[in-house]
Amino acid sequence: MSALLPAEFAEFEEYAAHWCLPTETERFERRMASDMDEMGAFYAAFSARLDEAIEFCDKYPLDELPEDVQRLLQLIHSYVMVSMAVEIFHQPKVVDSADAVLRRVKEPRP
Amino acid sequence: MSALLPAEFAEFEEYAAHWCLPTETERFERRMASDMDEMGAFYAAFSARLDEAIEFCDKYPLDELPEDVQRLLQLIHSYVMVSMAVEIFHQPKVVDSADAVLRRVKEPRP
Amino acid sequence: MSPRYPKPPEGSWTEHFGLDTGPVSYADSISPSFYERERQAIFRRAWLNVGRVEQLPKAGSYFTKELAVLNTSIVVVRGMDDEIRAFHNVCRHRGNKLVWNESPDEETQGFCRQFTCKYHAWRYGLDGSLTFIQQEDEFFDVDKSQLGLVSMHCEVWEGFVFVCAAREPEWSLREFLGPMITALEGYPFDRLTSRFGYRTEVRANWKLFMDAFAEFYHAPVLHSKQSPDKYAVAAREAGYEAPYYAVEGPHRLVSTSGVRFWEMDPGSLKPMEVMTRGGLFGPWDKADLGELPAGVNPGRCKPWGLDSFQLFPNFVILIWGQGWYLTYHYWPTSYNTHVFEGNVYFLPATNVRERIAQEMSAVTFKEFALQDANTLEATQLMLESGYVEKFPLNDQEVLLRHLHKVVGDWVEQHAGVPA
Amino acid sequence: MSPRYPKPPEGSWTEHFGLDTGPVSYADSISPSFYERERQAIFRRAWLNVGRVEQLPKAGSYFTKELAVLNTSIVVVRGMDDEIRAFHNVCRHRGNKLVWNESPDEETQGFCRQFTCKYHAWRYGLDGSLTFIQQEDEFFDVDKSQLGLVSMHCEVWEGFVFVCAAREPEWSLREFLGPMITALEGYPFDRLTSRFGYRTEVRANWKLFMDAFAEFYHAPVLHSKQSPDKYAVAAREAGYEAPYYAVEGPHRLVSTSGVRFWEMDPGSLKPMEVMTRGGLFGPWDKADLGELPAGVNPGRCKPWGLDSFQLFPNFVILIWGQGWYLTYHYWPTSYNTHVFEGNVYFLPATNVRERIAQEMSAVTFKEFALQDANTLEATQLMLESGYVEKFPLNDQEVLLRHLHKVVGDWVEQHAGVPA
Repeated sequence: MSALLPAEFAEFEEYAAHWCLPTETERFERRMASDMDEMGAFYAAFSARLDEAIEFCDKYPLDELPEDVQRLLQLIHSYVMVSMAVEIFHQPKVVDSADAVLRRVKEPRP
Repeated sequence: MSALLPAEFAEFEEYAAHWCLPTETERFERRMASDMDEMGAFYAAFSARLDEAIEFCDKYPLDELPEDVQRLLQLIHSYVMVSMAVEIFHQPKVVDSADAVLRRVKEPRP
Repeated sequence: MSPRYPKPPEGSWTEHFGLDTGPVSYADSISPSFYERERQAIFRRAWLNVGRVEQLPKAGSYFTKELAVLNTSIVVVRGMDDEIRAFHNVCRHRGNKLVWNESPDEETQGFCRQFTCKYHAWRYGLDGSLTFIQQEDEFFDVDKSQLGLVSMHCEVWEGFVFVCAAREPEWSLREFLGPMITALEGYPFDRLTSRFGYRTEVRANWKLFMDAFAEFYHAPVLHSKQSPDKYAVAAREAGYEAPYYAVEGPHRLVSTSGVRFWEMDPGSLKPMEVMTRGGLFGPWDKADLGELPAGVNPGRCKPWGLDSFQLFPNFVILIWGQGWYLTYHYWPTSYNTHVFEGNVYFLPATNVRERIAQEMSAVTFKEFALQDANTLEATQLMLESGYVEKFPLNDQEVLLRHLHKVVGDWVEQHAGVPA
Repeated sequence: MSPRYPKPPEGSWTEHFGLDTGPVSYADSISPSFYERERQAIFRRAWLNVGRVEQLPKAGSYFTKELAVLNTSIVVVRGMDDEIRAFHNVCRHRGNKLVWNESPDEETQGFCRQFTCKYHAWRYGLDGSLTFIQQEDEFFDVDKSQLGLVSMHCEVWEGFVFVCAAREPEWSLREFLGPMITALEGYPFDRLTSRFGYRTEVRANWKLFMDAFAEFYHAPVLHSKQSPDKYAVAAREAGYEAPYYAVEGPHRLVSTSGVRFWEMDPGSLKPMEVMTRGGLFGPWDKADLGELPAGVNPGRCKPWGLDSFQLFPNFVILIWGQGWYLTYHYWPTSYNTHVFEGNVYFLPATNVRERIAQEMSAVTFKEFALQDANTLEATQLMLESGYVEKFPLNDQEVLLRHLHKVVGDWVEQHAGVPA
């Protein structure tokens, strides 16, 4: 399989296949379908290099990110999504959200 | 896996497992659940031998088709179903059909 | 421009039939109270088609029909004497539904020698007579002869089974059908028994879907993807006109001209149509039905495409020049919902090649109907909004005007008649 | 104990606004007939916000909006003359829904030079005029100038597009908004165009969800997991108080004090908040919006957190001290259901770091809102049960009281007015 991410972040390829998702809806659904061990591992691995990943993306203008950098940004977005489950709720679902649903129907790209 | 189709049509075994469906309802649902690449491949592959397949079936009386020939006929029926998506709509769903539904509740067998 | 079809001397079909030419209101399609009046004035008085004799192949064959518009369910059965009868599908003991299978609100069919109630095992003969009461001695002065199933008037015409909910029908079935429809007698409905049946629930008044199928003005627009380009162009040039209309009593007819589009140049055809020799207009190889009765193609159109006979109130027989036919039924379930049934009938296929041409035709029918049904719910909602009250109809939509007119007339004339 | 925020001279905000202090009834939220009255008395008379001008970037841009509360669907479009207009989304020919995409009950948006009905290809200009009738000669005395799309009053304020369904609006849009709202003029809504939009269907009366977002009394309790511990303690000590309330006409406002919780000790912060510099209160790096109009933070709170402007009937603009804003819309679909829309608006991110802080803020917003929406359905059901009829409200819930009061007043004053 060819690389999804810039070579500098090759260590996250295993997560990239799973978590490089362009929309919040997909990221939220992936979180709901994931277990805490999976998400904990991704969270732990990526935490150390989040800042570096942001810096890396910011070498490019936001509207001209190369494809692999766009995927790195998607991975960061997913990391934000996962952090809610890991840091706050300790479960995929929002605590006390019952069966409430809120779909994101519009978002800036990337 | 044992063969589903007559040996003369062995090249379509890969499609047979997926598309030999006895009722229109199943064929329509399968079309809705398939992507255009999948259906395009089936359509392209089967087109060249449709006429031959019909001829082959017609060596038997319609009400005495052996089981493998019945499945070949089902594959032809599915080909009809798929052709609508491929030739006309370029998508699985009928264009401008919105959420309209029409169930076939009676059909001749085979 | 292609030559247009000649209009009647009055200048339009609409005026020819003595109909108003002003804009129409669909108030009759958005009102619960009007619907109640329709039920009384129309559906409890008219003859309603509930199926065909082929659904009852032998003595003891039966089917049930849910008739929400009459507030009842019926069972239609062929008796030992070969007579076909209709009964309200209710046990005389406690009012339980008598015949049903998996789910009491679903229609069913089958074969039996008697009907046995699932609740207390009362039994009824195929002629409706009560034949057995469980523990009869426990009842008081019970007279089985007074407790047979309640029958509904039932008559058969050309294999079509009709019922009438009136206590005494105002017309025999043939009188009700009248000469335009009975002129179809002799058409080989009994040979065209290879049936593809379709059903769906539609969230719109029954008349709105009838309207959608009552004109061909929409066809080259809504169905542009399926229509061959040349056909769409030809139709546009001809103004989408149908050559012939007729009305008689509450019934109506439109005939279309036959565009034999498989005789067009190959660029107009989809590959599947060429391969299966079937499609929009049915199998290309015309079924040989022998000489047809005078009632078919009464306008003597040449070439002739189809006749759409719209039998009041809710039944359509659509006869195709290629030798097959369709039926539509629109069964109201409330003022803004109904059940639609479509049936496609062919001669039984004698080989796979014929079978495939039929499959192609049936599948194409469905894809068209899905488009016709698509925004009915939205139309219903927009009409209910009431922001627009009157809508223009053109001469090609004359049959819609006639339907709504006849419905209004029946409702009005019935007003004040005790139920 | 922290010092409490000063109350108005009357001793409470509730009394200050002349509102009753007794327990309230939610009978206005559980009754189909009251809902009908609300539709007539409120939603058909008030100016309703349906979107922003950025959704219509150029001539020919349009969007549709399903307005079940008005029994209609509308299409909002920017014309060739750059004017924004609203029309009932219904073809004048047969009442079909005019503009839709995949599904007629889903909203859509796009760009076109004219509207063409899918059914019979009638065409309308962007100004609503009927420009083409297919086969016009087949119609009778048809006057295209009388068959344009039916318009709805439409006005724009600060880029917010409002419509009014009244035949003649009782107020201009600016009159309706009044001085408390128009004092926001000059706020750079037009620069905050990076939008995160959310939508959901809620099985509860529209006012109950407005209530949930109309007070901050619940925040440290329901959202305890997300709130930093220190904040929760501080808020509890301060009595969960908001420092400033205002009402004017049917509209209302609450401002909160700004707890800059990123200035708290690190133990209070989640790692992600530190890493992304974003969260509950938005991006930590305050957007430079220049000088803000006088209408923002009218209570001159210092530190200032946010202003929640609740525009009657169903629209909220929530302006954050950190330089971004939210809107909420509550669109009734029946007496006990509604569609909720939430939109989060930021300055367009200029780099990934800013984008991530926005993402973090938007994601956090959603997780909060999911908790706020959680028990609405259960609340609705329990209210409908009717076992308890009156409920106490505290002074921090004064805006709920005002909403239900204004709704009741409008409905009562409108009673007897002919529709």
